[in-house]
Amino acid sequence: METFLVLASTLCISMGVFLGITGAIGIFRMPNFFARLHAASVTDSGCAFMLLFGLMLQSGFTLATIKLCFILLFFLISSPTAAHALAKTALSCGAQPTSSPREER
Amino acid sequence: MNIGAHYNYWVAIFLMMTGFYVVITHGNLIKKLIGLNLFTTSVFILYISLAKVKGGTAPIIAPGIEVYSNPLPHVLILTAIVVGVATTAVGLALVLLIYDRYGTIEEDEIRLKDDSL
Amino acid sequence: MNHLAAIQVIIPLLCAPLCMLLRWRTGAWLIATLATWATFGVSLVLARTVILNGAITYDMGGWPAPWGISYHVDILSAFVVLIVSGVAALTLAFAYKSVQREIRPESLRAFYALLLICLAGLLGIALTGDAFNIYVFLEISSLSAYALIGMGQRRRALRAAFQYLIMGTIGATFILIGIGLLYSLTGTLNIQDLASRVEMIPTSTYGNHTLITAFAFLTVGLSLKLALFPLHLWLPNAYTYAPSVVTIFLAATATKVAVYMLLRFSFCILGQRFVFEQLTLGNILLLPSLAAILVASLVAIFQYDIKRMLAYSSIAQIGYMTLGISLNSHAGLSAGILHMFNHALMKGALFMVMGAVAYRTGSVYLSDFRGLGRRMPWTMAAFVFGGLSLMGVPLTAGFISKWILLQATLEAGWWPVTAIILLGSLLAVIYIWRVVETAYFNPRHEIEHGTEEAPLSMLLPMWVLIGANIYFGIDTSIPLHMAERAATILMSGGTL
Amino acid sequence: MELIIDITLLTFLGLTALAINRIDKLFCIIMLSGIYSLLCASLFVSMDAVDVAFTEAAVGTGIATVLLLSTIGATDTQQRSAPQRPLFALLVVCATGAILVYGTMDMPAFGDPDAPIHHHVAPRYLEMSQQEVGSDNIVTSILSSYRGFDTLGETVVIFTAGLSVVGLIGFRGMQKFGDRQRAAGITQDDMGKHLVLRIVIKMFIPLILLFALYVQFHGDFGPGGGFQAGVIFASGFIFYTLMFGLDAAMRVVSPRTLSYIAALGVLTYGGVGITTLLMGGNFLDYNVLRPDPLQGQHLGIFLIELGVGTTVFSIMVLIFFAFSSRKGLRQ
Repeated sequence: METFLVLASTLCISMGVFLGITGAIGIFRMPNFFARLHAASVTDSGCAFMLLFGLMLQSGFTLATIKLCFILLFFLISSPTAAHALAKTALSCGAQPTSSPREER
Repeated sequence: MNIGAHYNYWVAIFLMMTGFYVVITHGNLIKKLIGLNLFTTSVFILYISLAKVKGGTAPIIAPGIEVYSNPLPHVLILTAIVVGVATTAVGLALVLLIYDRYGTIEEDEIRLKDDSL
Repeated sequence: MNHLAAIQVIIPLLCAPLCMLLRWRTGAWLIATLATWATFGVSLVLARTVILNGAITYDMGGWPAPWGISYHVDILSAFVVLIVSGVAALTLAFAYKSVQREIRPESLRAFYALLLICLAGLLGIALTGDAFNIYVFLEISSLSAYALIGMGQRRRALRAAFQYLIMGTIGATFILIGIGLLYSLTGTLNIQDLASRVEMIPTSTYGNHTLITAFAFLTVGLSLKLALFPLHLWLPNAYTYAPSVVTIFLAATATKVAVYMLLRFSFCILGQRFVFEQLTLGNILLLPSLAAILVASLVAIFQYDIKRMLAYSSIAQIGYMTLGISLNSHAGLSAGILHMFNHALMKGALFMVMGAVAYRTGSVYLSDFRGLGRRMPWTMAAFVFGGLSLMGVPLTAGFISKWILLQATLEAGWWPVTAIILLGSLLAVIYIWRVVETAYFNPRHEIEHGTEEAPLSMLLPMWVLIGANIYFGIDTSIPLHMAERAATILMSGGTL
Repeated sequence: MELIIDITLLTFLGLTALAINRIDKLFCIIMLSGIYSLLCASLFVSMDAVDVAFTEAAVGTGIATVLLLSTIGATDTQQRSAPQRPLFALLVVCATGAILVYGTMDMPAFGDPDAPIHHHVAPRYLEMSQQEVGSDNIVTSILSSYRGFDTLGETVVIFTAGLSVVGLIGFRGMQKFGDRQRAAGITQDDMGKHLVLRIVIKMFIPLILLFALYVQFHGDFGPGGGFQAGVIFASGFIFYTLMFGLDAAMRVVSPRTLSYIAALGVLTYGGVGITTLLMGGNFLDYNVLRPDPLQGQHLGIFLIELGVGTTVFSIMVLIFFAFSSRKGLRQ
């Protein structure tokens, strides 16, 4: 059981780190605003989720896990909202979600 | 005297000096204030570095822990952070009013407008 | 009785929020005035106690010295507190009409509250025996000073306040670095404890690097705060464009408290021997002081805004104080400390004249003074007496401190310095004379309005200060006695 | 491991600082300064200063960024002048830095347990504070009891900042905003149109306020206290203002009321001090508040933290109101 938990948590954390790094690369390399926003929200939700879940597995049934749970819940609600607000504002400011490469930066 | 023992202080000094440079050279009032923030925040790093004890933990008493970091600099810096944000707030209020009365927040343009009177 | 040291600071500190709670605007002035007079009363009792019974130590929160913050009131602190609270009391009496004219009515309560907080900050610096507490109160007083200056009527006031904010915060941060380095060496923040532990620091042949750096940062930071010559750039603008009342208060107190901090840090913490023999503070201060006396006086001669002229003269006068310190002798130090007192008297009076003139004419350019000798006889007479004191004419307070300073320089055998002091006084004669000449011998071309003397509430505090200038020029025993005893304490490292 | 984290954070800090120097878009600079504060906070955690980290995160990343953003919203978003006298400045900065590096030569090594600062004053706090003050968090005991007078000063500093803003901008300047908006035909901020945002923020505000209360009353046992709680509570209000507009927020609590609350907060703190004076102790000596000194300490700390919290909350909201009321003044 113990080894399984450690293994699972390592897996989760590595996954989170991977998502984080790809998200960061995405922010730099993606062609337009909406694509970059997509990369950022991958970091925001996926990466954070994986990291926190991994940490929760490690800390067991303690107060820390409950606190992590709250943080996770907060993240799950706030980061999509932030992404939504950004996208909507961009749209209303006239940015068009196209797939054409490299418009304005 | 070895390099490893002081690197933390040196980086803090580097950061301080970057902030100081921003304050001195840049004419934009908001950027000046941000530079000032940078400067003071880096001094906080210096203070907190002083407080660290190798192998210590945060100064909250818990069973089974022997070594704590020094809490006194933490207290001092808490106060200093508050002072910092208060200064920033007053500075920004002045910037707002300066923009109101001069129509710009660039130091040299403000000087020009004053001299032309 | 033993709580006096704490009460001294608490009165203005807690009356400030009270000002904000009132809806009645005159009430704010009333509270502020009562608070400052109460503070002044307490400071008198405090000074008397300290003179008779020696230094007082008061532990805040009941925690003994190196663990808690303790107030340590020796005769130097009591002297500075007396200056600050006395000036504050007179300024507040003067303020009522002037503030009504110069400050927007909706900001009145905030204005008085800020003035009280600034006063509390300055008092706290003078009384506290804890290095970090000095920083906190320094920031309280500076922060309120920035806002007070920014409340001036002209838009340049905002620029001056912002400039002061940047330079003041840099200075304060330098002081913070200095205190941090001292703390890292000794592990304590209490000034007396610091002094005893600094002595024990093992020093190599070049001295302790950290200690020297701490000293350097404290000196530069404090020089910024006290507007020592090359670092004075914030002062002329700040004093010129601030509301009259703020200029009176700050010019008479703020720089003095900065000088006090310099004395406290260099004599009481680092020790006179270390600072003067190893680090040659005397030589470091000498040149800027002399430059301040000469250059600032010269610049003052060419100013047309009289408030600005007096601001430059303040820089020169600060030069006299630091010159006294740089002599590293008992006489020089006493002269410097006494000059803090005398300068507060004369600059307070002179800036009150500026306030009264601004109240009547709207501005204080040289041209506004034409014919004022006849139109505002009492005000201009006060200017003449204050000016005499500034020049250092016998029978005025300014004479005493300059005389002692001259004697001290002769004692040290520094002939050229003596000459420069005299030259500085001569320059003061010139710039004061310009105003006097305009006021009395340069009649106004327009129709004379007869007398439009400043209101009594302004004249009274002004003349109290002028009276003090003359009284302490004739019978100088009390301040001189205090200054000399303070100098003795400082020379012995603050242990008495 | 700690070393790697430390070095990584310090490198990031250095890069951020350099970027702030180079970039001339104020919006980017403000974001970077927020990032800088967050990095600082992480560094503080790695150096065991959790309370400081908490405060830095709440203040540097939260309040300071919000204030800076509302300032550029009302002024200019682009730096337009080139650096002035860069060579002279570089000289000054290098000289200052060199002196400081010289000063570190005789400083104890980083993390050295034998450094003098760990052996003179600090041990008493570590060993005795639980018996003398009774709180697990030593930082809280020092902050509110041993050095309680400094904290009174800190509260006054915040109060001063609020007063300065009131004195400079004025209540009327803040309240005119609503009229101006109505005159311009704007009934609500643009943000109000976001349905998702509205719902989520409505959901979050009570939670934020609850969290602030937790931080306020939990300061004895963990990181936190009046200052952090006040900032978080204020951020709840700032959220509300962003969503429903300044006008609506000022109807909830008017700037004048806020200034009263702030004054009462400072007076609460000072009042505790006066009470101890009247009860025969020194200023802020909580031992005399109750027959049992420990209970007295507890009561005293509770009250002053409350004072700090209310002052900080009201002043932060007040400053935010004042700043955002300037927005659109020129349009």
